[in-house]
Amino acid sequence: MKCDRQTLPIAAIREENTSLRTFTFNGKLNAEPGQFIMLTIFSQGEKPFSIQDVDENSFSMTIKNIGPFTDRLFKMKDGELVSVRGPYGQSFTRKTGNILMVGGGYATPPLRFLAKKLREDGVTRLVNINGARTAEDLLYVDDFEILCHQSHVATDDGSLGHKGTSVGVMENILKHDSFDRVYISGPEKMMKAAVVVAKKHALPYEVNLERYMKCGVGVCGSCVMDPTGFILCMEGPIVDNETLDGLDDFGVSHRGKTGHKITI
Amino acid sequence: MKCDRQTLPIAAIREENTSLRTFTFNGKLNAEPGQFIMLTIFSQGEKPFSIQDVDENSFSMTIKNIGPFTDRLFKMKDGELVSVRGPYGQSFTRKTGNILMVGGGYATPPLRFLAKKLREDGVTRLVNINGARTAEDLLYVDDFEILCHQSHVATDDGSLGHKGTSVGVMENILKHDSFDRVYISGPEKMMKAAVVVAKKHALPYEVNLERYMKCGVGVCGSCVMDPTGFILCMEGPIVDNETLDGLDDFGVSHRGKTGHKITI
Amino acid sequence: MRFLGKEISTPLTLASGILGISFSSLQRVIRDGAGMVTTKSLSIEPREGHEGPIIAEFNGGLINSVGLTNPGIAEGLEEVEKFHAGIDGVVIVSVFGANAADFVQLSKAVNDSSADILELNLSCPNVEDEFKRPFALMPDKITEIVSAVKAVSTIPVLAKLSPNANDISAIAKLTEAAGADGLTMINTLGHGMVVDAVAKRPVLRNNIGGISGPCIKPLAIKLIHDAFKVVDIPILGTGGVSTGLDAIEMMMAGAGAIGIGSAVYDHGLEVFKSIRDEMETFMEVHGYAEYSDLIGILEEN
Amino acid sequence: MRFLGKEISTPLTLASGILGISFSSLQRVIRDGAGMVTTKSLSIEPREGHEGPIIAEFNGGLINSVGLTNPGIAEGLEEVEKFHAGIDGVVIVSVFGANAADFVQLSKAVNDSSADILELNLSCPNVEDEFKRPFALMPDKITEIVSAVKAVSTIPVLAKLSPNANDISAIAKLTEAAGADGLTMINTLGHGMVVDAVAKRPVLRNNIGGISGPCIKPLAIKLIHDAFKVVDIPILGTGGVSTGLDAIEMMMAGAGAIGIGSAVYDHGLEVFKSIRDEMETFMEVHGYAEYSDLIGILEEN
Ligand SMILES: Cc1cc2nc3c(=O)[nH]c(=O)nc-3n(C[C@H](O)[C@H](O)[C@H](O)COP(=O)(O)OP(=O)(O)OC[C@H]3O[C@@H](n4cnc5c(N)ncnc54)[C@H](O)[C@@H]3O)c2cc1C
Ligand SMILES: Cc1cc2nc3c(=O)[nH]c(=O)nc-3n(C[C@H](O)[C@H](O)[C@H](O)COP(=O)(O)OP(=O)(O)OC[C@H]3O[C@@H](n4cnc5c(N)ncnc54)[C@H](O)[C@@H]3O)c2cc1C
Ligand SMILES: Cc1cc2nc3c(=O)[nH]c(=O)nc-3n(C[C@H](O)[C@H](O)[C@H](O)COP(=O)(O)O)c2cc1C
Ligand SMILES: Cc1cc2nc3c(=O)[nH]c(=O)nc-3n(C[C@H](O)[C@H](O)[C@H](O)COP(=O)(O)O)c2cc1C
Ligand code: FES
Ligand code: FES
Repeated sequence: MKCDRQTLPIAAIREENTSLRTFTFNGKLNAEPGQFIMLTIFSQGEKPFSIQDVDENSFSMTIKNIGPFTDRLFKMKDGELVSVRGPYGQSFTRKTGNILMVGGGYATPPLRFLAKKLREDGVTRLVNINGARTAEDLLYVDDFEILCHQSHVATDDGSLGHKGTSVGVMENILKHDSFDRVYISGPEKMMKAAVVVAKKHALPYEVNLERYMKCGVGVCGSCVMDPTGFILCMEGPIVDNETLDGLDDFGVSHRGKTGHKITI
Repeated sequence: MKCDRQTLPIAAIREENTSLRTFTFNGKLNAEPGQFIMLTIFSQGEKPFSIQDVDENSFSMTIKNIGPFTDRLFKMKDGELVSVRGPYGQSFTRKTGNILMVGGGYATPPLRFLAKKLREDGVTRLVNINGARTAEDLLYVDDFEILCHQSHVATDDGSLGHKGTSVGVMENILKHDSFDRVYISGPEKMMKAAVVVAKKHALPYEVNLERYMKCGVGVCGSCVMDPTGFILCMEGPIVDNETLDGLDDFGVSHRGKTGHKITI
Repeated sequence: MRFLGKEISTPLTLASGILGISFSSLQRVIRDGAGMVTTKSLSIEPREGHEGPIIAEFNGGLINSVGLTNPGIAEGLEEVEKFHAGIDGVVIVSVFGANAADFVQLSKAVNDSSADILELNLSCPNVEDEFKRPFALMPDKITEIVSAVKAVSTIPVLAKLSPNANDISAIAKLTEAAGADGLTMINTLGHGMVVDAVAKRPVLRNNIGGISGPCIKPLAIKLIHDAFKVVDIPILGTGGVSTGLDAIEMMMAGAGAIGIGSAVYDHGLEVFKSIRDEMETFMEVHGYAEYSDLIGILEEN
Repeated sequence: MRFLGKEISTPLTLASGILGISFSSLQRVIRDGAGMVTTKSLSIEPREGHEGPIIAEFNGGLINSVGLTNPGIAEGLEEVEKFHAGIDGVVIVSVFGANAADFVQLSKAVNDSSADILELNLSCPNVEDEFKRPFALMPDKITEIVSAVKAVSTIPVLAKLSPNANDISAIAKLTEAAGADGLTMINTLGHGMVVDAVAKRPVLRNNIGGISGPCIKPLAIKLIHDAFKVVDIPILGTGGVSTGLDAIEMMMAGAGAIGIGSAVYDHGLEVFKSIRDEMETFMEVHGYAEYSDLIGILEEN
């Protein structure tokens, strides 16, 4: 059953920074990096979140307080019940070899999960670039340090690491280094820029897209992308280079709550 | 699904005698001797019938023209559609060893099927007693001749074989011969008599009971026997000695179309 | 726990129409773990019901057109006497008639027997050709029949309602106002047709039948919850229960006891024990001490 | 074959509310094997619909409370234009309003677009809090809306009916009499509640939702057959179809084409091809040359 639910108390809440918290639940989730779950707060609503870690008997998401739903979540305490369904969607392919990851802002959670899995798989070399506006906004700096063979940091204001974007760092690295594949997860504009760079270096890539999702299971049409009718919640959110080439909406437009089209 | 149906044309009709015909259908039925099917004639009704033979791709029942349903069936021709669900119920246990079968009238079909199976199983010795009112009423005389190591015939009027009942023959045989088990299928009074004989010789037995059956799947309650609430369509129609001892209704009463109790 | 004043060991109840013709089946179901058993619906005169096939399966449930086969009230009540002679257990006697006078006559007979509870089947969809629309869809008929029966019955009276009612809250309220001591909800959903494509015909001899089984559970729960919000009398929740979780959900929605019908077809009589065990496990894990702690605790979002 | 004058390659039709917001999904469903596609129901103004969860599963089907999320008629029809610019295929535009005037305004807009067929959603159970009872349960409302729309529509008009109607034959007849060119039957069954026992709450944010999927098939087939017997206009049969045999049964009962909704959830868009293949195999084995040979050939017992 695609909509099977687990209703669980919040097991732990970790403050990552002022606007981001990691919520952990004790429950089994058979998920791969890049997949997401639909999280219900009773009497409030339901929203999609990427999985940032899965252990034998627990899983967790890192969530940004950005609006009514997440605000309500941030007011909740250990032990309060929420409900989770999923995991949904397609994950990053788990390739070994020479791997680059480029992440930005609060979209880095699936890359953290991916890094862990790739290390388990025995990846040859894993290089990560972690970007955010300020040092304070950076996620998982220590985790990536441990999980990756090389870990770069970029901040818009230069408060930590390279001053500039993660895509800037990506460009620099690719000048003298080569990879088998790059995994990209960040704001859509940043991903668009990263894709241009990857293309220039003929580097196969996978991106992690976000669209408004109501059902998560390919029924409501909210997340569908033009002109191919790609159903992001089921066939994404991880999209490879070939598929992405067919999605004119990428970096251009998405759909809002009523299904109306909005230019990004 | 318990009520899965096969809708099939009648493949062949064989006249056994003036009132009995064997109807064959080309279809798969995974049945054991003693089990029955529910046969539907469209716009007419549905009735239970024992399986008298099953081959790789066909199965057949031998049916007596006794009332509106069977009369309608006897008017049907090759190629006309009926519908069958089942097989239902518990079969005779398939024991090897030294086996006796006692049959009477139009209740012999399951014994014919059983004989075939027991031979396939390599039964040590199979002795059959086949009884009916007259020679004309006897079923499968040649078949039993071939299938059994020894085959006896009894008719009430002595028109073939022993003059008297199959139970009479059974008594005679048991005077000088012994068996591991006896399978009994016939009119209830005859079975009652056969059971008395079997008990006298401490011979384990299984009988084939009939009750009014509407659903065949343990729901309508029509076939239930007192006082244990034994559900004949599911837990029978083959009943062993131990269970039969608990069924006060045996040989005494059954239920009619409305569920009312009728003394036999 | 108690239901309509009767002490019962579990809220699980055999629904009307399943096996319940003979004292022996009813006793067996009690032995197999039910807290109460309901007889097949009894009429004044014996009824043969419809020709077979009377039952068909589909993906999600059953349709049936038994057509209220029963041996008549006199013989039916003899079975109830035999039942009570042999076992301790609560029997609900279901009756149905063509009009209020029939119901009164039947109710008197039931009151003269050892029956514990009387259930008025106002909602069988399988005899519409004969009796027109089920009474449970006609407010004035419900009021007429229930109040007439209440005038003669000293044992508690359950009124069995139909899921086809368009405004169940109104129906539940007026049934309570007419004096019903409890509601049985729901009867089968009318009507479904299961087709045999090879034969180009409906499978049931009667063409159409009432729908039951897992697929009607969300409908039953919704209707039970609606009724629970507006009445104070207990509800015998029935419709699609086949697991302990189903039963718990239905009790949370407002059922004071749980009827089990089609699950007997799907899983056999063992289903009473398995549902009971699953309920107990859930209650232990989630800290519910008594069955009655579950009733109506559902909070809407 | 033809449906409402349109040549279609298969009778299989995407039902309203499934994916049908954008031209790209609609085109994709045509490429995936549908003969026609229905848009999500469009209203004059955009609607956000209900908060999530909007969908829940149970043993036998789905309940949903999408609540008619849509970007409004203007943007919806832009998608229809884009659809037709890129592919050959029949689009049914579904609309719904709060009254006859809304429906007329919407119908005019649809007539000014390249839409092939207009569908009036008179039967959504998910907005009852907002719009009271579905129009499809109120004979006078059906007559009013359908005849008003027919006065302004030159493209064929389908009226979508509710399974909650107590007398579908009467409803079907009066809908035909009001001028409808065809019937879409059935919308989701109202209402079901799926409970989360751990949370002691309904799963849907909106508490209740419309029931769809395999479990409503026998109900849909019965209602379609009832309507088929009394009207001469074609029926877009919808409700629980997920296999070729389901589709054939429904066509035999009287459907002239087949809507597919929940099966997309259960089996993905490949379901259109698999249903078509299964239908073709059945037709070959049993000697039916054309889809149209199946329509209404069911004989009652
Ligand atoms: C596949 C996927 C994975 C995601 N993973 C994460 C994650 O790991 N961490 C995280 O913090 N956020 C994640 N998001 C975004 C998250 O769903 C939104 O932040 C959240 O829904 C905001 O809800 P709100 O009521 O707090 O804010 P609102 O005020 O309702 O919305 C704020 C913004 O959040 C986005 N949003 C709102 N509702 C949805 C929705 N139903 N679907 C998609 N986007 C929505 C929109 O961009 C909107 O402008 C993910 C989204 C998707 C589609
Ligand atoms: C398990 C079982 C196996 C059977 N196997 C065979 C068989 O192999 N060959 C055969 O000819 N007959 C068999 N019968 C009996 C057969 O079902 C009836 O002969 C048939 O139903 C008669 O229907 P009718 O309308 O022709 O006659 P009716 O006039 O309706 O009935 C004649 C008699 O048949 C019996 N009968 C009728 N309906 C039923 C019913 N629904 N269930 C049980 N008995 C019924 C009753 O004894 C009745 O008095 C079997 C019955 C059962 C229960
Ligand atoms: C085969 C069958 C026979 C039934 N007969 C009766 C009946 O005689 N009287 C009655 O009130 N309900 C009857 N019902 C309805 C059930 O009591 C019950 O209300 C309904 O089936 C829903 O419950 P379920 O989903 O657990 O089966 C019958 C149901 C079935 C399946
Ligand atoms: C998620 C979902 C959304 C729906 N939205 C609409 C809608 O907007 N308009 C409409 O007329 N019907 C809507 N329906 C009803 C379907 O079109 C269809 O009539 C019903 O689901 C029965 O068909 P099915 O069993 O194949 O799903 C919706 C159904 C589902 C499951
Ligand atoms: S979120 Fe509903 S189709 Fe993707
Ligand atoms: S025939 Fe219905 S219970 Fe046995």
